[in-house]
Amino acid sequence: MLKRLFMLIALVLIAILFFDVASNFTERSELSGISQYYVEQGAEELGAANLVTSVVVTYRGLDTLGEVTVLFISAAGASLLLRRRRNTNKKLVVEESSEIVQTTLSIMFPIIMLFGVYIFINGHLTPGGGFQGGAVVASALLFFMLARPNDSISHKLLMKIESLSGFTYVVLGVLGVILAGGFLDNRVLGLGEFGSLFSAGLIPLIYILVGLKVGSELGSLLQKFRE
Amino acid sequence: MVTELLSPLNIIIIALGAGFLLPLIHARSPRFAGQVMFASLLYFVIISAYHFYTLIGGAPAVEIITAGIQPPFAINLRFGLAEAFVLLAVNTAALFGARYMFDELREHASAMILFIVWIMGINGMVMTRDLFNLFIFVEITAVSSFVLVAMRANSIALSAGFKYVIAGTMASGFLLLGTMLLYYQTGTLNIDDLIIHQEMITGPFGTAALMLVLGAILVELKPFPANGWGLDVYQAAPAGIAALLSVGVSAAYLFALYKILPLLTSFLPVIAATGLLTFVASNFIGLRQSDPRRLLGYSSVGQLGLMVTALALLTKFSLTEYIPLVVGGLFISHFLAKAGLFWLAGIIKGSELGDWSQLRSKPVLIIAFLFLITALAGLPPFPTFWAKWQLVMSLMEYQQHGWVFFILLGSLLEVVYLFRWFGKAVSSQSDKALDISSSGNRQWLPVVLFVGLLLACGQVMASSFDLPVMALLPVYAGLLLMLIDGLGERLKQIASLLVIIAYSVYLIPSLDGLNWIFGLMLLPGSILILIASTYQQGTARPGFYPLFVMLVLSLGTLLAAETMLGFFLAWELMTVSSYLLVSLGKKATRPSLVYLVFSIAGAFLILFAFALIYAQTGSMQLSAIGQAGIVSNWPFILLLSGFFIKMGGLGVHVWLPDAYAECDDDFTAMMSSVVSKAGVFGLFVVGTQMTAQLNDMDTILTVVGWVGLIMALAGAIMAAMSEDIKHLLAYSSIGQLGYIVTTFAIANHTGWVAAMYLAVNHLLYKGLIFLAIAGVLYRVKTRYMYQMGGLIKNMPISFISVLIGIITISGVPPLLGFGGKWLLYNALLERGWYLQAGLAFFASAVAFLYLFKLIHTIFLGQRKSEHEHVKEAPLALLIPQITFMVLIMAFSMFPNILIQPLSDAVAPFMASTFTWEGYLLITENGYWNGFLVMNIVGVLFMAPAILLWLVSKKMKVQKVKQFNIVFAAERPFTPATTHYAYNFYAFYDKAIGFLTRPDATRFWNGVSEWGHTVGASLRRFYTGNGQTYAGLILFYIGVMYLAVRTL
Amino acid sequence: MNWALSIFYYIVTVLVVLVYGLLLYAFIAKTMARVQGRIGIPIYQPFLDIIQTYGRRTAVTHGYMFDLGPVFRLTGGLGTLAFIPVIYGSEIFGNFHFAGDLLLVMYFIFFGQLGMALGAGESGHPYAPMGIARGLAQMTAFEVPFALAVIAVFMQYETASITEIVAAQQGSIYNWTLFTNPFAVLAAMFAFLGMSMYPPFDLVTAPNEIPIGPPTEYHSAYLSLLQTNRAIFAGAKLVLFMNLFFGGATNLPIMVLKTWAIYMIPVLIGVAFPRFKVENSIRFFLGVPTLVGIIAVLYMQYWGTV
Amino acid sequence: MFEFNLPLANIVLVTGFLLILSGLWAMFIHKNIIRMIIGFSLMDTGIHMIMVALGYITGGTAPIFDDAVDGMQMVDPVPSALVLTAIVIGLGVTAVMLSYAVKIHQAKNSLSIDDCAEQKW
Repeated sequence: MLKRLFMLIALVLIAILFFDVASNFTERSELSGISQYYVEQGAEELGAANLVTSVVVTYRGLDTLGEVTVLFISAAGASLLLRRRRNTNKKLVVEESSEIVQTTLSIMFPIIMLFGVYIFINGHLTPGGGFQGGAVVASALLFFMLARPNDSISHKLLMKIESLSGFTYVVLGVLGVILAGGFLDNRVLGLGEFGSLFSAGLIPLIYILVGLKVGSELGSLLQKFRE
Repeated sequence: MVTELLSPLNIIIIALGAGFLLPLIHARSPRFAGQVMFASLLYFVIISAYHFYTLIGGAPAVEIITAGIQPPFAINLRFGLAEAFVLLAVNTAALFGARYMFDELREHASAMILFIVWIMGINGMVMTRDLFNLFIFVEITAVSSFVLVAMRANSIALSAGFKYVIAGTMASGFLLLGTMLLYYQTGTLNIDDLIIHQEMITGPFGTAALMLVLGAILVELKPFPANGWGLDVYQAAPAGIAALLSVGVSAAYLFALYKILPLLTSFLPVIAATGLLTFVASNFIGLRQSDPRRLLGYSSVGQLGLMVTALALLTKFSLTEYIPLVVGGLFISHFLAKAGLFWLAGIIKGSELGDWSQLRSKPVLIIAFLFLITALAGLPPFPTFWAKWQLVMSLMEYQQHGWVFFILLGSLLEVVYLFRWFGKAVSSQSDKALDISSSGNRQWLPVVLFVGLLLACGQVMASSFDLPVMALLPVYAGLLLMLIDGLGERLKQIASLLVIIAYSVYLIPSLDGLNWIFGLMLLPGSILILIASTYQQGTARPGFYPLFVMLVLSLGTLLAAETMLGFFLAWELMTVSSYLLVSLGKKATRPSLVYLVFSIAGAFLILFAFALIYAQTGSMQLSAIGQAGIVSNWPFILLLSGFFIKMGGLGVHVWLPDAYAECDDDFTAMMSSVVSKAGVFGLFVVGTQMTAQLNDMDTILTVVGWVGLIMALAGAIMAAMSEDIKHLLAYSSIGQLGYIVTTFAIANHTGWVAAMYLAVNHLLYKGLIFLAIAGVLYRVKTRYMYQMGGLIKNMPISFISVLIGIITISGVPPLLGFGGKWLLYNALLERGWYLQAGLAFFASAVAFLYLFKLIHTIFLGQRKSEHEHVKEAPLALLIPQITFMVLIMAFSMFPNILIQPLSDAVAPFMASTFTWEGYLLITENGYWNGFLVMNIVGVLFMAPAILLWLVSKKMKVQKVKQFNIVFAAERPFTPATTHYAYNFYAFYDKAIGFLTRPDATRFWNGVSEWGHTVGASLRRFYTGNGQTYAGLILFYIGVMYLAVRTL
Repeated sequence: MNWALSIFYYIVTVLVVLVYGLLLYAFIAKTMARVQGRIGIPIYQPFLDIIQTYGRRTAVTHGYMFDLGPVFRLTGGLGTLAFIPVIYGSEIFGNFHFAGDLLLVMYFIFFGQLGMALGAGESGHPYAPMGIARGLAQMTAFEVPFALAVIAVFMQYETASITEIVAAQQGSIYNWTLFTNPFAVLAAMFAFLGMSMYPPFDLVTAPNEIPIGPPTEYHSAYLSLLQTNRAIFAGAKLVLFMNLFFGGATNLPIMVLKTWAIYMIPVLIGVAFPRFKVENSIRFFLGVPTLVGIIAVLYMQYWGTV
Repeated sequence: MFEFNLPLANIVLVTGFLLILSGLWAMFIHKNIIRMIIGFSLMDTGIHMIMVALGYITGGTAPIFDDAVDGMQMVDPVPSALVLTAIVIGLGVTAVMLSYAVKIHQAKNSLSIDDCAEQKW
């Protein structure tokens, strides 16, 4: 009980801090600082219609690379932690799911996949992007795993996609150093016509890679947990 | 091209490129994957080393922009000198760390990925100039740590790891929240931009935002009490990981704190306080810790706390130019030492401090262990020493007594537990064997390398101070001799003798005045004692000679020191080397620790005083002592107390008897006759600088005078009650040094001459007696005097040594000792200290008790049957004894050859009141002709001797056997019942028993117990429950916020 | 100064003091016997004893320190005497007092005791060290009032030269330390009781428990040296007290008279008291006598110069 | 304090803080590790809400240039971008936590945090 009381006190203390923040907060009515610059210059500078995408992939491209890395290492970490001991290699056999589910899978799987791909390819134009697309792709994989619990998705394939897309992302970033202003500069390729699919330099390419990577990573993570 | 290939950005690129590809490579060829990992880590090192080199050469910091867009609109990185320094260290440790745990890493591609990305995360945290980007790298580092900690997936590591995850996620959550709140107010995420616009961070909103960011970073630096999770992790993680966690990850967070510190001006006192609380509290808890891994955890946490404090305080007082020296020094020491220790911990089996005795099977490692411990403890020549010195000096300039006090308190506690650990490692017997064969030298070589780096860093830091070239000579001489420590004893002895003699020849002529006299005392005294060192035939003494040389040379540098730093450095070197020499004794673990702790405490008093003086005068010269005294008496009192401890002053003498008793018998002679004079020298350094002020210090001097005499009396009484021969002599030393203290406090010409005379005297007779006793102990193998007896028949020369010695101590004319007593009383009376003179007389009368007991119980009375065939002491011991005796006789015959130079040396400070008429010395109150007295006594001695000889010639003198006690008409058969020796002065105890009670010992035991109790209550925070730990983190941030809000 | 002459004078002094010491010893013994209702020894008995012991033809020895013990002892006595001017202003009885001062004498007293203790120790007889231990312990205690008294005397005359101390007391009986510095004399006389080793402070040689204490094993020629010393040392001690506290002596009869009177004090007290245990005597000396000594010093410090 | 028409951002912000507090409370009180992980997710979500609220501009639209935005105020794109990153990172961390949960269950046959207290003092 004493412990609970102590926890409550700790929580109240932090609540005081939060209260101070909340009571001094007023909704913003105009942009300021760097965001102002992004809104005014961003479209012209990087050629992406979706400003969030510009920020995510280029202005703060290093963050995104880092974010990809976090996901990558959490997948690697999960595989390290959940690695199987050699001697306990028994296969888990689960009852197949119903036919309805399986049929739905065969119809929906490609559609969901396609939707995911659409999202990350159009990331620089519309809401969405690599992560969102990748998540959709992974949901397709999850669906697959749920529907056909005894079939596994090729581990090696996922790993290869994951590795290669990550590596290519880095290579594209380095191209920025060599051919343009700096690491992860998207202006290696021409900016293209504003608002079209082939515009905004490397952004679509990177988003494709991110999408592939996120999709395969989440997929392999799910796979790990399933095992 | 070169610069591009070596761009710091490449660290991130290579890490990620290699990281992403590693699964593919590993699938094909695990071997190659391992090589890729090493190549990458090596590349990190090369990059940071290259830039460190160019930056040191004055190159501007490398600025890296990303996305081809200038900050603050895109993320930028910076690689300046500070970054290069930290990262060079981290990457080097990472390279060796990977090598250290290579077997484990290469099994799984993910492990290698995590490792390499982990290191990259640290690099990123250090380099980035963007707050949100910092968060990203924090997460990268954190997630990889989370996994690596539990990579062995054992139960304990999982528990610890999960607590870590909880703490880490809470911290990074707050970091994110705080970052966003800051963005709301300023519209920027760039740290430099934030600093420029910091006036926009206002109100409770701004404070809360900063608090969240700061809290997150501080929590990761494991402040007390919100650090239970961290300790668990250090204890449970694989050693290689724990090492890098402790040094690398912490370095990154510390650097992050350093980066955002300009934003936190109003937080600085709170930051400093939390750091210091952590430092002191963890060191208190360390006292109770028995698991070395967890102890290392406490030590890490404490060191981080100290660094945080130093960083905050130096920033607070705009002393930023010292940050590299202080924080950098603390950091590099902690870094190298902690990494080395964690690596060692990984080699050792078992979870008790004593298990480290396994290291003894590999001498290189035990030496390395010692160096690492010494470096952590902040002793010279390692970087922490310089850092702490500068920190204390700088803080004191701003009158920050409280901070300094607690920093020193924490440091003292640190010394206690670190060396307790070392002592256990050296003394205990572990049944487990050290197994380092399986991994080759991979696991221990980095440790040794890091020790070398530590020494190098220490040297580099030393060079930034204004020190004479020879200041670190003791260390190097010691190291040099350590190289030949495997050779024969005789050879090492000769080499050491040569070194010391060469040094003496170099040093002594360069000294003058009192220093010259001390030089003539200490160095030749040491040489004489060193001659005796081979007396135990066939016994190897590993470490003895290097340490002995280091000790003697540090005494020399002490004499030659002109600055306070030089003095303090030599003082500490002397303390360390003498501690180690004491600890070479068979049962010396505890006594040597007590000795060290008291010595360090004394050294800290001296340090504190020096800092006060520096603050008052702005000068580092020893001569500044005199200028400071006008303002306040505190420096004087502190310095005196510091030296007092070294001399075994009453009340703080408790270290002395056991330390003397348990160290090697010939080294006891060194401790008593030579090393204790360092304290006397210290007194004179203070005294000679402060001559002008001494007149105004009547009260203090009077107190000191009384204390010295009480010390003399108490020492004598305690000696009389001792049964252990070495205890007896140790207490005797306390008593004799008491007279020196008093005569010093008299502070007139006669007094100081007396003090010096007594010091010379003490050197001669204590060297003589202790060496004679060493011979006795070597032959009879017991220290209890009542187990001896009648040895005069077997060891006549040793008997004569002791006889001459005790006559000298007692002050009976015509030998040297009387001169001391005579000067003592003259000085006392001249000063008008009449009651004190009475007390001195009492004390010197009591001295007769133990002196007679000493000689009687050993050499006279009934010999034990088992000692019937005991031989005379070895020649190695007799040679120095005879030399000492010759010196005593010479000085007794011609006291003026001793008193004259002493008087001349004192005269510049205290005008001489002596008149000489040939051999007749006349003072204001008396006169004494040593030469004549010696001759008269000599002649008078001859008269009865001849008479007896004449009488006995005409009669038959029959020599009777041992048990033939003619006039008792008895023939006892057991010497044990006939030898009156045990509890010799029982009635004295009955008469004035209250004077013989060990109150001081009891008091200090109480203090020690109190310290342990504090440690025990503080560590109740660490229940092991992850939720409590999480609550504590919240609590910690909340309380800090309240503190800042109310300030 | 003519060396040969002063050595000759010294020898004369020694012989005079020796004879005087022996006579005094006999006289005391007789006094005590009379008080106890016995006839006692003839007055020449000590001389006979010495001659007799010197004449012994057999002796046993326990080792070289045993041999040296009496030598040390006698040297102590001779030396102590050598540094004290026996008669003020006399060339013959002036001795080597110019070689050292009061401090030298006070410390030289220990010389013989130390040597004696060592020699006795080698005999292997447990009574010897037992007696020495007691003696030393008692000595530490009575030295305290004595030292304080001497310090008070020093303060009074501002010199440690015995000759000058005596000189300052000349002229009138009221110049004696006894009257000018009474506390010091009182403290010193307490100490003198202990020094003389008469009852109640005679446990050191306690005849019933440890027959004759330290010299237990000494006999024949050794004993004779001790006896010689006893006479000389007693004389030297008495002269010292006389010089310090009772105005010294300007001629032999006065010296004899004064020292005899001083000596009677412990004797008379001795015959009337039983024996103290050592711890009792230690406590005693550290009690009232020490207090008196402290008073003497304080008295001199604050009122003496007025 | 009790205004009737609270701005949207304020509502989101306060909700976010409440979510953080409830998440923390869940982490403190529930012994079950899975529940603690859920607590963490709650806290994380709360932070994300706050981020969005901080970036909201009164009456702003999504920061995408197309025909719809002409002349309209855009919301701050930066928090939107950052929250995206933060969400993904939160996901990664959750994955690691879940791996831990699995592993702890395997090692101790229990999911209670109280069974993870081997180390003390």
